[in-house]
Amino acid sequence: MYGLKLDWMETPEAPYYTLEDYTGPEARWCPGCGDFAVLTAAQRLCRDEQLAPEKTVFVSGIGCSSRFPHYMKTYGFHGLHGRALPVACGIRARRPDLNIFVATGDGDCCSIGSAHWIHAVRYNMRMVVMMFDNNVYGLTKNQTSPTSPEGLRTYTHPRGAPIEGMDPLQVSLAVRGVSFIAQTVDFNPQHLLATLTAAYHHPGFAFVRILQRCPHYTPRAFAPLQENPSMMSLLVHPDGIDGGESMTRLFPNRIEHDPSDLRGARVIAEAEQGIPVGLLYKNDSVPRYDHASASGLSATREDRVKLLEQQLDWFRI
Amino acid sequence: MYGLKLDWMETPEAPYYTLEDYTGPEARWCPGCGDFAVLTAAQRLCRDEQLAPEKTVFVSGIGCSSRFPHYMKTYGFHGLHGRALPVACGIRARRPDLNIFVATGDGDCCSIGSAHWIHAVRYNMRMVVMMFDNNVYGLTKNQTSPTSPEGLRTYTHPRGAPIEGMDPLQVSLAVRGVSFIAQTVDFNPQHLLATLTAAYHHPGFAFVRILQRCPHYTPRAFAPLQENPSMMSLLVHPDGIDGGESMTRLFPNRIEHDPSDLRGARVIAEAEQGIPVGLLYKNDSVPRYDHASASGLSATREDRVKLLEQQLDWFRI
Amino acid sequence: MANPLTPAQAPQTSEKTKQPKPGKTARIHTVSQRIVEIVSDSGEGAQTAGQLFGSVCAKAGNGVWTVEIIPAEIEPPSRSRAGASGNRIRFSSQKTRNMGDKADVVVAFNDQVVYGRIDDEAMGPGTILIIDRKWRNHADENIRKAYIESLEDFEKRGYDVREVPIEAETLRFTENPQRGKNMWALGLLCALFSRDIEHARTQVRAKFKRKAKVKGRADAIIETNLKLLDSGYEFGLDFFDERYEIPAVPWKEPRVVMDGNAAIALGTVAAGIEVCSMYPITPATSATHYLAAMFHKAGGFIHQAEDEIAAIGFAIGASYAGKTPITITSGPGIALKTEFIGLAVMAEIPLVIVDVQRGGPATGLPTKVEQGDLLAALYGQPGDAPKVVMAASSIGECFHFVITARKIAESLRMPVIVLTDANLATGQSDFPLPQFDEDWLSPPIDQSPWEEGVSPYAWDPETGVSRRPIPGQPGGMHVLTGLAHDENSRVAYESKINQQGMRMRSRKVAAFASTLKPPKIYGDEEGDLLVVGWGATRGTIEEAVDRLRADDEKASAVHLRFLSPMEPGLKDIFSRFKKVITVEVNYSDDLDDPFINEENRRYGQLARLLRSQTLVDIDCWTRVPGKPLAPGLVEEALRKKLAVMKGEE
Amino acid sequence: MANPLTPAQAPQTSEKTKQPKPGKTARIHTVSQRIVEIVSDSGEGAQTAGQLFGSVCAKAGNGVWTVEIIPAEIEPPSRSRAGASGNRIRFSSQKTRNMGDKADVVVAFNDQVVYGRIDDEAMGPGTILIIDRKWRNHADENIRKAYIESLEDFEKRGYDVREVPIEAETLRFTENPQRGKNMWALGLLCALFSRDIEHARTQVRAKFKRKAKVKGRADAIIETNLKLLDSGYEFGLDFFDERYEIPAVPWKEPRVVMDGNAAIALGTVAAGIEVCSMYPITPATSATHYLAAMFHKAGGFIHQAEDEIAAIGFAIGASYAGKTPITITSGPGIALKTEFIGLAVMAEIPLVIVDVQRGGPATGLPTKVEQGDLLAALYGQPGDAPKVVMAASSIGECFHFVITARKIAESLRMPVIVLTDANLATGQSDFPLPQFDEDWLSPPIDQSPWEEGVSPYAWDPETGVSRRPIPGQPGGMHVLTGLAHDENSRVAYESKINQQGMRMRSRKVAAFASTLKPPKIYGDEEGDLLVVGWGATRGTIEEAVDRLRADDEKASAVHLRFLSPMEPGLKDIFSRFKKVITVEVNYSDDLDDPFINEENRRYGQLARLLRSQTLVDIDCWTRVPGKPLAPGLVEEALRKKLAVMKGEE
Ligand SMILES: Cc1ncc(C[n+]2csc(CCOP(=O)(O)OP(=O)(O)O)c2C)c(N)n1
Ligand SMILES: Cc1ncc(C[n+]2csc(CCOP(=O)(O)OP(=O)(O)O)c2C)c(N)n1
Ligand code: SF4
Ligand code: SF4
Ligand SMILES: [Mg+2]
Ligand SMILES: [Mg+2]
Repeated sequence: MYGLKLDWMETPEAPYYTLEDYTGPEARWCPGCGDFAVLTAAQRLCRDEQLAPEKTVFVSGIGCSSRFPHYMKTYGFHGLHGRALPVACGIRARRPDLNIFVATGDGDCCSIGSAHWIHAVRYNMRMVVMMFDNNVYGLTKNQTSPTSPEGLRTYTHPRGAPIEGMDPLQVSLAVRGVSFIAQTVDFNPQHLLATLTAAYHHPGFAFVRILQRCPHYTPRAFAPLQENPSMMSLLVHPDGIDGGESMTRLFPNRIEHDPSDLRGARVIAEAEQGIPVGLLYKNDSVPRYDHASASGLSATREDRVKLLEQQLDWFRI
Repeated sequence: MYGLKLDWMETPEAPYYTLEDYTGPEARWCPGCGDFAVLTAAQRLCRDEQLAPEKTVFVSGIGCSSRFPHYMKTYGFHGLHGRALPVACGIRARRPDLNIFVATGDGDCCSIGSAHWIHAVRYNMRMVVMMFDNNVYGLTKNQTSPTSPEGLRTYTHPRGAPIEGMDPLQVSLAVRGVSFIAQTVDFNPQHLLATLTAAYHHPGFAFVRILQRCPHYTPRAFAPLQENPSMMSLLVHPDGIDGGESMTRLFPNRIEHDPSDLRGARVIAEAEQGIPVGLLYKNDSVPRYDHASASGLSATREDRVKLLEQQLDWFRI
Repeated sequence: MANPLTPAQAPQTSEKTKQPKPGKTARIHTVSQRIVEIVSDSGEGAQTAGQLFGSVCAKAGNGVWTVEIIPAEIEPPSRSRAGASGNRIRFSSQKTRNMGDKADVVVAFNDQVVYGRIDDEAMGPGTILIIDRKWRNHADENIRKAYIESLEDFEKRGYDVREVPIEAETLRFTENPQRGKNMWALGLLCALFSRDIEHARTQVRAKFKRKAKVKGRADAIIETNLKLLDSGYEFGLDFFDERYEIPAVPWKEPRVVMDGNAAIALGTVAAGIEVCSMYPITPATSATHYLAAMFHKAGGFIHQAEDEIAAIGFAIGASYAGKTPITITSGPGIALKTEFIGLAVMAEIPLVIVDVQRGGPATGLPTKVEQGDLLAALYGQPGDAPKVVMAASSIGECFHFVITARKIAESLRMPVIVLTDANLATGQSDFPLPQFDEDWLSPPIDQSPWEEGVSPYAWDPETGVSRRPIPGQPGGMHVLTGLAHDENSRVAYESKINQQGMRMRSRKVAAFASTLKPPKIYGDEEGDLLVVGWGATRGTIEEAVDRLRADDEKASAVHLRFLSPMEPGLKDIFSRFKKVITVEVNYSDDLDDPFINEENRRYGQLARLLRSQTLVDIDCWTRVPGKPLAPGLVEEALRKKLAVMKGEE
Repeated sequence: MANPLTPAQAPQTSEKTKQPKPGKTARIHTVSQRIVEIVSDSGEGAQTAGQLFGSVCAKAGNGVWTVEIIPAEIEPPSRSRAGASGNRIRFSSQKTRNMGDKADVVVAFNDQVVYGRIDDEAMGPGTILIIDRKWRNHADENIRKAYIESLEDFEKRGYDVREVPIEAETLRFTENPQRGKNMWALGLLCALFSRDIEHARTQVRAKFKRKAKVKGRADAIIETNLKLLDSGYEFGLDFFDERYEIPAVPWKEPRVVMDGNAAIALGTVAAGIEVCSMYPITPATSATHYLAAMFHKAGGFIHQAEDEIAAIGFAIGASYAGKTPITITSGPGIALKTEFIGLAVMAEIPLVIVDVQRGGPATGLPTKVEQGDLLAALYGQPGDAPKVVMAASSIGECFHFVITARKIAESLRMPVIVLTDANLATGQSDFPLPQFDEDWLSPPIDQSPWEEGVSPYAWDPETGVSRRPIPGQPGGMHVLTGLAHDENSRVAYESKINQQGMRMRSRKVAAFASTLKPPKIYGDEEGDLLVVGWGATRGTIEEAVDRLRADDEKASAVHLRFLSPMEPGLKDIFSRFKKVITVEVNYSDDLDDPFINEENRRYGQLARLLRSQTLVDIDCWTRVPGKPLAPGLVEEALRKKLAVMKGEE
């Protein structure tokens, strides 16, 4: 970032990608929508990491946040509501060479998509999942989501959501196979970028919950956090997410947390010490299902023909 | 049990139900299948609690274990694979008077049904869920389930399941709204019955994972536990499940665990001190969605007609 | 989407009518109908103004039909074609049952949204375009230039352009014109169409009373809006040289006006349904929003499930427990419910499923109109899954069909699918005030002992119908199953039992069909051309047929309400016309497309069904414009068909 | 379910043939075909014996067709009707393409399973019933009595009962007769049908070599089983007065024998498919079991997903990334995949979907045969979702259609559904050894730069076909979407774009149809009765037609492989017959059912399609017995139709 990329070190043929190379058509979210910040962060990440646009795929479900791929200039897959993760896993299955990002909403991921979410955590296939949590269904215009706080008035619950919202961090942490869980906020661009960068470098399934402002329907969901940063706790640790000194200063509360400590992560997820911001858990040595799925990639046509003939011979009379 | 039921105290009209009244057609599981033990326990529970058969519903999905309702003489609903819980929730919605039990398998609940499972835990509607975990797909004849241990050879993974099995207890404990999580084994009829009884009395969603023997496909899954009970740890506590002294003696290892301690429950679920058997978590004061869903039950026809006319009037020109 | 807390119609009030100040002397023409559009950027309130204007017209005794103009995004950028948001209101001195053709008047808050309407073929030469002149003096030169160019273009297109100081006038009463222009424009329209301004004031008052209640400063808001309304009105009286009057329809009964989703919500109340289980999806959700705002008053409960599968599963559970529920969704939701619908057929579980159709396939055109789910409703389930499928052709039917569907579902013990669409869902129209009937409500749930010896599927061999035991009924214990089963609901693998179960389930549909009457023919009982339709196109088709008939063409129409089973007598009806054609808003190949011939052509969905059932060579004319068909478009297509017929004769 | 690790066929070995000891002099009849069943309680190995006997017959050069006899439960109680488990083997000196009518010989390990076969109408007067006499001396008096009574009943039914000491003989060689009786019985059958016992020994050796490898005591097990085989064989030579010989078919090419699910697995390998994404479901799963046992050797990967939705989603992801996958399922799985199939149509994603049909609706008859998913395959998706649907009519086609389907899917860029059913899935038959063709394999994934200026949906206006950019291709970047979109895959709400997208997607099917040839007529090109079928009934229908033709009836048959689009020329073919009728294993109302008339009758699924497409008055005869149709049953139904026709003439 900021010129640190040493252009002259690259081979002359390798193109240098600018932000431009990742910028698709003008994004169409409401003014002030937190999705813009995430889009910017993702584009920066791609630029900073110099990801070849043709080797990069953004996969999404349906929702405001799932419009994301349309605003990138990479490959994209804007599929069905709730089903981003199976598609992303399928893309990954035989393509270790691609950079895969998933954009999914709190409804998309934690409601209709929850079976896939749980199982994608289990599979631990390498990809970055950005879960845009605005505590509401945006695209369909204001219905309760699984993360809506109890009492939130929406059009489906005009007298208030009847039960407590679920905690996507805690649920993810409970799934065996979990290898990377982080939380960030759209209104701190530095932390957001640092988090996505850490997720990108994680060798496995990196799940990032982004607390995302929806000025249109849940203007008060995260405003208190923005107004009073002491409601949040920044997780700090040498193995954690390093957003730099300037960013750290924005968080008055800090918790020292070793991201290899799963039990500690579960306690932190309970947010008794404030909404955690940072890396809750990371384990690079969890086995990856994409290793299993790609294991046959080196097989040749000859292998296949041999197998076929051997099998047919077996059935021969 | 054992004659403790004081018949003479009942009003003369009230029938006394015997086991017979809950016993449906001969069960058709493989010889030695753990499902038989659960069936017996459920029938005993009904008898001990004198549940009116017509007020009792067993709901299931599809699987060997989901054949359960057919072998009871109560009402039953043998629906679709993975979808027992939404149906059970729908039954509960407006029927606080019914006793609702759910029979579901590890595939039914934790694979295809996992979205409903997570959300049913959230809803915390009163019912007893018996999750038959035999670590395999039985009815479809030997495929990997989400709880199959890594390396288990099945017909879909003849060279061994590629990833670790998930832990249904840990996942359930991570969902906000969780109110009752217990684990028991089919081969200890007393503990099984005591657990189902505790679950039945729980005012909310009682999730019981039953480690269930499938001699046909996973004969070795729980045999070690049976052969060597010290691999298990009985959870003991005054608020826990009391199976009586004779049962307790069968478990050489015991852990003192207060079922109101959620964090402790999460640690126990990790099974570092042995496979837990008993009550991991219980909280009677979690709000119940079935209270919300049944809130309008007292409304009258007049209320309805009034509403209709008021609304029509509103739209009148 | 209309705010469910602020239904478009206010209750009747009996305030004394204040006489408006007379304006300059204008010629007042009495005309039989007009089509007006009011469009703005999203968030500028043209939708509200349009809804209120529709109500005012209805109140004035006109027949009305409104169509929402909905942008794709929630907050699209301002001054964009795709962002046009608003309402079309057709009102007339007759029953009004479609959106009509070109608009007579378009009120636009900027020039770009006008292009949105042009793209949509909503305007034509002669359309009066009333546009805010503020852009002439806009700070941004590009915008100024664009505006002038647009205006020139509009003139060229033959529109009758009238620049009006909408924002400037609005600024006299409020600082934020975004929230006021619409009321001023409403006043203007009231003047142009000689509407009773006091009706409008009542509407505005009611609307903002509810809205303001939430935000808590009712009076001030109402006051400002009324001032804006009056200002627009007076400006209009002064401004227009020619004004119009549209006489009232001489209605015999009291009427209501609402949109189709509100009608479904009210139908749910009227049907005695206690449980609505849903998952949000456009354009169905607003039905549940309406319901959510009031259902609890009747003791009803809405379950927003984790997905559509759970929504129908929950509904099926409620039904099994004796409470016939409703589940409301749209195409993608129907897709997800496919398996459970099959279970409901197999296990004979009553259930009302409303499919508010939208553009497909897949995510398709979520806010737009299509009649693309007919075949999926009939044939979506693997295996044979006979069920009742009906389609509402008007907003009144949206209300009444929910009631009917619940009764059919319970008496036949099967799921009933009610098809509506985005057009009915968001459009408003008037229909006779429903007169409540005790019979509409479901009987209270039966908990008396089950008759001994009667099996849980004691199929009447003639009709296939059986009564169902409900949990709680002593002696009725049985296990419902989705496996093949005998009368006792015991799993059975025998050939005969499987054949019998299938037969009984199919028989119910046939028995029900025998209670239906042949559909009424619109127009003469015989002739050259019979147009067959289903769903929301009814008014459009009948208007097109009227126009043909006015030219002495021998055209008639017939509209199907039941698609499974179909109303009887169709073959006989068809035989009396030289040509039969369906008009549908779904896809069909055209016969002059490459590779297409009569044998491989993919016909419109109803046409496929009718051809199979009647063997009549039924043609089809279908389009998928993502919007309701205009009667002129249908008329033109039919005229072409007639011309070909004559050429061939 | 056959153990995937132990395919029924062993590799050829060239051991020297040992001459069996000649038995007593029996009359040896040369006959053209025989139908044999071997049934036992579940777990007694009748299925294995049946499979091996089928292989021995195939090896002997007979045409074979086997049908699994599967109980509903995994381990049903012993001596129960519903527990009958085993195999039917029809073998003949001709091509054999259906299960035939009554069995000539039934070998049963107890009397109760015989009743299972009686219920299934598998036996008739004259059937030789070879039954274990052990029950005569059973310790339990009730069983003894039941056995004697059964035997009397069998005699009364006209069976030719032969009691044989199956278990007693088996006990001479093994302590656990449950695991040996089947081999002894196999030997007996080899004697009865003069099979080369050395072939049988080779089969047995190969079978247990594989099986024993797992359990680790190969030789001893093989030895015992061979002894049992020989013992049964010698007993048979001695026991039977009349034996049979069925000459070999004079095949011109080498052949293979396998079941339909193995054929699908091998077709997947042959098609060059790398990814199979599935969720277990009967009767489809065993295809993936076969695949799982060997796919890795070709670098293939099987994903067992969390549910069917995820299975197809994963497949679609893999396809988007350039690896056209296969997903294999049955009815309930198809239901769950409905929405994603719509997406694959909309976004033009190649994909092979195999639907191994079972009894429906809902959970239905999971292990049983039905052709009930045709309409759901065509019309399941809300909105218009044109796709290619084909149905295999033989086990050989199961193999070849997977290869064809992948090619069609990739060239048309759309999902292709291949329908098979439980009959093909578990039955074995022989077909010519496929000769590998380089062309079968998919080309390696293209990662070269995308041609500049070519849009991701550059539809050929004539054919609707376009090439797709695959992630990794520089310059091909685009966003695939399930929303309506233009050539550039940009979301678009315009009427014209929606109409164009629909047209292009439909056009592909029409363009593909133009490459198909009219189906071949079986029998004369014109006549009185034409029987139309699809799927696994082909052999049955053609045999029924043969029988009619043998009686000089003017009957012919035509079998459709493509259901969407349909093969051309049907109307013309139909016009050459007085009556056209479909024969299908799905539900239709009978015309003499109450309330049913020609106009409201619910026809068989193919009949509905054909009537609509051709307007020919196509009748149907369909049944849902949960088992394959016997040719005699079809013959009888057709004879009745012919009689009615003649009566009317
Ligand atoms: C199968 C299906 N069901 C429902 C919908 C309607 N739908 C679209 S987006 C959405 C929820 C969006 O909420 P979320 O995932 O939180 O995303 P956000 O818009 O808040 O970013 C719903 C219910 C759909 N498109 N498909
Ligand atoms: C939609 C659907 N998919 C798949 C199946 C096939 N199926 C039936 S039971 C089952 C899994 C059973 O495993 P589990 O839930 O663990 O129960 P168990 O048999 O082990 O008791 C499957 C995959 C089905 N019936 N329906
Ligand atoms: S509705 Fe909310 S989430 Fe959606 S675009 Fe607007 S602000 Fe963003
Ligand atoms: S397969 Fe396993 S779970 Fe199923 S009935 Fe047999 S032993 Fe029980
Ligand atoms: Mg959201
Ligand atoms: Mg299981």
